[in-house]
Amino acid sequence: MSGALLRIEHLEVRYGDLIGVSDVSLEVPEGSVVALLGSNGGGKTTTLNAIAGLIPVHSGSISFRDEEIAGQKAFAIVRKGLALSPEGWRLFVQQSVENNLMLGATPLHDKSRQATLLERVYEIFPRLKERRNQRAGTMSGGERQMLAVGRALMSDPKLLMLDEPSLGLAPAVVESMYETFGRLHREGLTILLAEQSIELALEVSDFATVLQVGKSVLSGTAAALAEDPQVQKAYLGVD
Amino acid sequence: QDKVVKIGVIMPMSGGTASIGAHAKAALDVATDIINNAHPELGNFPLAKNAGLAGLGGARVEVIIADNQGNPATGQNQALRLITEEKVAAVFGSYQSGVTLTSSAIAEKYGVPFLNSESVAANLTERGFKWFFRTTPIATDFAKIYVDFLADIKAQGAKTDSIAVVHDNTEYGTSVANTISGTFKERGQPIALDVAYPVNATDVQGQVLQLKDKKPDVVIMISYTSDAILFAKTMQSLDYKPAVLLADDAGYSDPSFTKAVGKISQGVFNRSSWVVGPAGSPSAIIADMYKKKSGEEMDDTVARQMQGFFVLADAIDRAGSTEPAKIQAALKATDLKPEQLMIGYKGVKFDDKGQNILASGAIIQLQDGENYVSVWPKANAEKAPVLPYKGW
Amino acid sequence: MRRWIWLSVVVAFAIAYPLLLSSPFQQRLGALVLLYAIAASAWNIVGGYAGQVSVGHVVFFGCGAYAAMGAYAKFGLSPLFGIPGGIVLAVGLAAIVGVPTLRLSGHYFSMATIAVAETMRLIVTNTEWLGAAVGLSGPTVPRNIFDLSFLSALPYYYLFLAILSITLAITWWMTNSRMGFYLRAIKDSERAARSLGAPASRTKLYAYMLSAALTSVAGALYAMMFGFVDPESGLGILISVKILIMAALGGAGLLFGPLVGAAILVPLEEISNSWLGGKGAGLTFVVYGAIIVLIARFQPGGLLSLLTRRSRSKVDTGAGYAP
Amino acid sequence: MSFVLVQVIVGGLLLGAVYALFSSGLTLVWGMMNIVNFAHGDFVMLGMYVAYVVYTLMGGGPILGAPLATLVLATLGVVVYFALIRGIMKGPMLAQILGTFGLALLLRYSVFWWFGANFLSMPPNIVGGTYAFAGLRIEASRLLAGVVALLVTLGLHLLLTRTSLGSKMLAVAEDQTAAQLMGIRPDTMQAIAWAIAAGATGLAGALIANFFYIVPTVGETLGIVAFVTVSLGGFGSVPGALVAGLLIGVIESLSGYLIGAIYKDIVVYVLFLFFLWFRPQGLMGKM
Amino acid sequence: MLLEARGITKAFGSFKAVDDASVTLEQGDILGLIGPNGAGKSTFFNCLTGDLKATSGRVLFEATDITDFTPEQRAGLGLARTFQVPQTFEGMTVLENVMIGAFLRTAHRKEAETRARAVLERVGMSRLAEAPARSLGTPGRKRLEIARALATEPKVLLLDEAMAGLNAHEVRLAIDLVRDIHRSGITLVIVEHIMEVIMSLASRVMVFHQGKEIARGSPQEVTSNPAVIAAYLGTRAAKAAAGHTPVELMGGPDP
Ligand SMILES: Nc1ncnc2c1ncn2[C@@H]1O[C@H](COP(=O)(O)OP(=O)(O)OP(=O)(O)O)[C@@H](O)[C@H]1O
Ligand SMILES: Nc1ncnc2c1ncn2[C@@H]1O[C@H](COP(=O)(O)OP(=O)(O)OP(=O)(O)O)[C@@H](O)[C@H]1O
Ligand SMILES: [Mg+2]
Ligand SMILES: [Mg+2]
Repeated sequence: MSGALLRIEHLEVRYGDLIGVSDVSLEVPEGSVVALLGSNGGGKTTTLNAIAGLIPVHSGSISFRDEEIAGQKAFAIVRKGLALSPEGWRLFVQQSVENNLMLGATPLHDKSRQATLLERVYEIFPRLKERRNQRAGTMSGGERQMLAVGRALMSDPKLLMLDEPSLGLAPAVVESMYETFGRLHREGLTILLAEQSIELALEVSDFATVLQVGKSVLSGTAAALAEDPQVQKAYLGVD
Repeated sequence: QDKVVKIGVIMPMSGGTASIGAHAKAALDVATDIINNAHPELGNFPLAKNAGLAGLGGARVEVIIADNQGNPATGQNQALRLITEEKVAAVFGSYQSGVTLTSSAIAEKYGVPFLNSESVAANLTERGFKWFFRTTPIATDFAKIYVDFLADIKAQGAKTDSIAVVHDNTEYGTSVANTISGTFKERGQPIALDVAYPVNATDVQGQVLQLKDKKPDVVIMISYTSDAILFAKTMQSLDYKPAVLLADDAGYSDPSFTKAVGKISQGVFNRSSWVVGPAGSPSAIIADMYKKKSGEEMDDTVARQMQGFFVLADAIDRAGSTEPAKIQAALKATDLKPEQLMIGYKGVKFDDKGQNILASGAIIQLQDGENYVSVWPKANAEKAPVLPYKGW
Repeated sequence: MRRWIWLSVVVAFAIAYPLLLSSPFQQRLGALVLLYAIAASAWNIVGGYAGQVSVGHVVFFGCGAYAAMGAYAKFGLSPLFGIPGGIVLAVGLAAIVGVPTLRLSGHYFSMATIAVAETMRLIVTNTEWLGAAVGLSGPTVPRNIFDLSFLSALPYYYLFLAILSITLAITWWMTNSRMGFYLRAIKDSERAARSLGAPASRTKLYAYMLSAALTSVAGALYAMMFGFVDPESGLGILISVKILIMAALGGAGLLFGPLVGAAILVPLEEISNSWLGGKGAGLTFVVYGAIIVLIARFQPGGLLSLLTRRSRSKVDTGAGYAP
Repeated sequence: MSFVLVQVIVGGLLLGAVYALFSSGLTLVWGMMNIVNFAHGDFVMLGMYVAYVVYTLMGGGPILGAPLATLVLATLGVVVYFALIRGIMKGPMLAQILGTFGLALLLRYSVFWWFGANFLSMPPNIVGGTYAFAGLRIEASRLLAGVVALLVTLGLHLLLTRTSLGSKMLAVAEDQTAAQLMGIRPDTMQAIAWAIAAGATGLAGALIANFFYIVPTVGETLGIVAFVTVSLGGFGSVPGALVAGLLIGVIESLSGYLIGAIYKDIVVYVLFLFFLWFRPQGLMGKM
Repeated sequence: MLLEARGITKAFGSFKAVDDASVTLEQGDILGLIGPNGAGKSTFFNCLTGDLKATSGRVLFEATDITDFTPEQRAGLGLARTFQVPQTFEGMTVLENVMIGAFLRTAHRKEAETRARAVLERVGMSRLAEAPARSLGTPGRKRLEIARALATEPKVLLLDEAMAGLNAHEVRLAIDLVRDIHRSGITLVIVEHIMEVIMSLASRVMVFHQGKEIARGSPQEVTSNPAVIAAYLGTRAAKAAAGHTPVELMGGPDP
């Protein structure tokens, strides 16, 4: 395993007086796919949002390439090479599909790559190309999901964080999307994934961490976790 | 010698007409200076000779100014404060007729004399008030002046057959316009064109074009400063000059108007009760003092206010007391002669309703750059009226 | 429990105020605070709870003011008898104006209300029968007690206090009823509210009409107290803004927000005017404006939100509803 | 068509262009960035005073005054954003009304305090007098304002629709958090928007000063016109504001001439309400 | 016939999102609606509930033509729905959100609260009753949508991807919940991309593609239809639906 690209230690995040996550530790090795598992309200979204700087970190540390990023502003973190496809998409609903994608390319240093990246997104989601001039707010649920993932890809990140990327997508689209992720992964992209379909998540990842009530309770290789009776019982419904 | 007579003054010190308040403040500073200190140079001018009010053992007059913000409610609140907190002997104000209406109602309820020197709404003296006095001429007086003035210049050969009245839709604009129209109609010369426009207009091109279209001989302008400036500029840009341009005081008397557009309004006639006498006369000396204080030329509005204040102070002096009833009685007994005034009224004498029956006015004309000269009535005219309207 | 203690302190103070500060000017100040609190609370029903920021509420204020003065000036009646007429006028106007404008969203609604108010002001300014620009005055000398023309502000004070209490009671009742729930829901998502059976247009319209009725009462009382109304003081857009500012300053959508706002702004305005106005340098408004700016800057949710935020009950959302 | 009528319409168009000019800043911050600005009229007023001061101190016409007014106001815009608007944005929309209303009073009466309440005016014909051709008369100063209005609107429109800066500004207006996820710094965008909007407003003030009067309360008169223009055109539409401005100018001019000036505002408001009935999103606004 | 839609077309400009779609729903049905993203399912839903005005076509409910009814009128008749993009009342608590639904059948606050609590109990959200709705994640919001809709005591419930974002175990619990709802006499239409849900709940399935119906039948029939597999399912899901084990996607975990 090469050095960890992202390392989180004892992360605690609060929403006002409410606790979002209380103690999360995890590591994302460079070039790996890591799955973040847990039931609803487990703290997956909170963890991803905290990494991206959308919610302030209460305590604990988040280091990206050995640099502490906890407490930095979201826009600064994104510029370092992290991209998030957030829960609820957060699209710019008044703007066109293509504008949304181009906005995703804002952190790029090398603007000449915009066109290439745009083509790549259009290749993964042909539907977006078809609808490039439609207003994002009028897209269907699944189309919005494609747009959110596509937008995150536009910054050509080092670490791609995906919050439930297959939510609302037709099975065939999920299939092709994961195939693409596989390709990008092989090309060296690191992915941190929160996915509701644990079967799918474990299948595509190298490592996984399970969150329960805001705490990371289990980590290990995906293969090992898939066999873990606790995981099987709680999340796969296997008795 | 420590005795002080407080007089409450309610003026618009902020809002769109705040310049009126600022001018009034300077004028009242001059007036209190004249009253409180010996000014032998003013000769027999009432209250000037010795320091303080003789009738009250040389008591000094103190002015307490309150801002009505151009708002009837604020005016009333301030009247109440002046009367109950500041314990003023009398109230003086309040420029806008609406504010005068509400603030004088409080004075009436408390039984404190209220002197008004510039609001022209007719109904102010129709309310059966016992504590309300007004020194200024009102719309019926203006109308008479215009009728006579136009008749005179017609006799001198000017064409005055068709008359247009241009006025804003404020209480001042509409009521004065209505009275003028009524009076001319009575005299058998109905107004040919009535052009009403909303106050503080952003544009008056349409109105000027209407005039240009209908070509009246005489145009009577009833406007506040902002619109007066716009009218002057628009008339120039559309190259419109009526033969006789006659303004009803207000905006056209504002020194801001003459400074801003005096050069392109040469020959405009204006109604005014304020006429500066020859050098050394009280009015000339007072005008000088005022100019030193404020940096502005004295105009009709501020002169009427200052005169009104002198009338009030004179009544208190004669009452020999700050007791409201005594001041009221003294006001009722007022009978000032023209030579006791700084302004061109025929005198000051109140009727039962509190209106000065001797109020009157004259016509002045913008002849030499930015200064008006009196041109009518002949008796005290400095120069002869110049016709037609020259403009720029 | 804390709430009730606070409430009783406020009520006790409100009742005792004219006895504690008994100069005529202070009493009048108290009465004015209550009067503006009535208007701002009425506005709060639609502006705060329903989230429809009306900047033209002065039309309803004007309905009341003109009805009261009109009753006297046109029919020789006591202005008091104008109140029902004013309410009818305001509610009718609200119905006519509300149907088309309440479907507008956000800024468009605000602008439409401004347009309606300005149109009314201009129409009245040009209507001879309504006194045009000169306005209408009330009885100069009270004929009997029903003319509601008093020397002292004390009767006004307690009258306004009673009406404010009624207004707040109605508001409180409304917020706790189905209508209040529906309004809050519509404010968050009209689409979802309708899918759940909330008749959005009708609910908003009722709130608008209720608010209009109460605002017109405030307008009538205002005109009676000052004995005068003209287009500027009865229908000028600045009054709308003032009402709105008070509610926003105290806390819109909170029961006592408008009262707090009025209790701060009215004295601030009158006292700063009394102290600084006579100097004529515009200092009154420099101070007044600066204070508003500071409050907006540091307490954008309104002053009352300071208190409520702290008392919001803490909830533990734990780990969600999953097993 | 009578000759006078042509003059009325031409005058209306020029007036409308001026309306569009001083509304353009408002379209940007209110229409696009979604920040209510009750102090807009007072920004115009400040622009007028800057131009006046420049004129009295250094002489010269709008060649000197207009750029300086633009610069001064743009700076003020940035200051206002950081000192006030940024804090206010945390609260509800009402806080914006509250804050900018307070700001309006503060600005208006600070100027009042400094310059007094007197009406000021630039010397007549400081810009090239009046052109007369074929019986039509057009003031050079108004023509200049009209031309600049067209340029400013066009520039703003291109900025917002064609540049990535515009797209970023809109993104920030829509969702600050999401914009941050794109690596966009919201403060920078907002500050730029305020600088542009206030600058355009200052420019407008400087140009209007050439044919209007100058007084601390002039912003009240102009502010409300800008409000109507922006909403008639549709919040968020720059071309909409231009068209609406021209439309209002012509309507005012025509109705002022044909039915009487006191009714012209009523005509504009009623037409506005009527429009909203059929197009609740304004003339050119998006749904 | 409980609900019937005849020839519904919805066009946005020249683009027809729904193109001449018809459906009939009998009392006791669970109709599954599937199709690719952007096929027009939600748009069709919106035409049924009155959220959108159909360009043409008619909607009948219990033999009454409700085409011109407002959404709130339709809700009153017993037509309830959830939104695919959750439309939570952010400023309210979870309980208050549900009370809005309950208020349809009672005007009394206390009564509405009692009913809302009962519904929350039923969907397993009682513990969250007092939580601010804004603290819920997407799945929580979706469940809240179901609770709100149930509180209106509907006859027909339209669920638009109400189970998106649930993990496998939660999906199973949700399926039980829907069964329970169905047993209580409510007719359902469900849109879902999770095939497991469709396979285990739907009595009939309709497949949309580009605004048109391309297939209908039992879940088994539909999922083995080649056209459906090509347009929507893809090979993997088709195999899964047919009872096959999942195939490897990304080359499997690193050794
Ligand atoms: N905006 C918020 N305000 C208050 N609490 C919140 C907020 N967002 C999340 N929470 C709480 O934080 C905890 C973790 O939620 P989070 O959304 O991170 O979980 P998750 O694992 O992503 O769940 P899901 O599968 O529902 O997306 C939950 O208890 C939730 O109620
Ligand atoms: N207002 C609109 N203008 C233009 N196109 C629209 C509009 N609303 C929806 N569409 C398009 O209509 C199509 C149908 O959308 P709909 O939401 O019904 O799809 P769906 O079948 O529900 O898809 P999903 O499974 O992704 O939710 C989509 O392609 C969408 O982009
Ligand atoms: Mg989540
Ligand atoms: Mg859908």
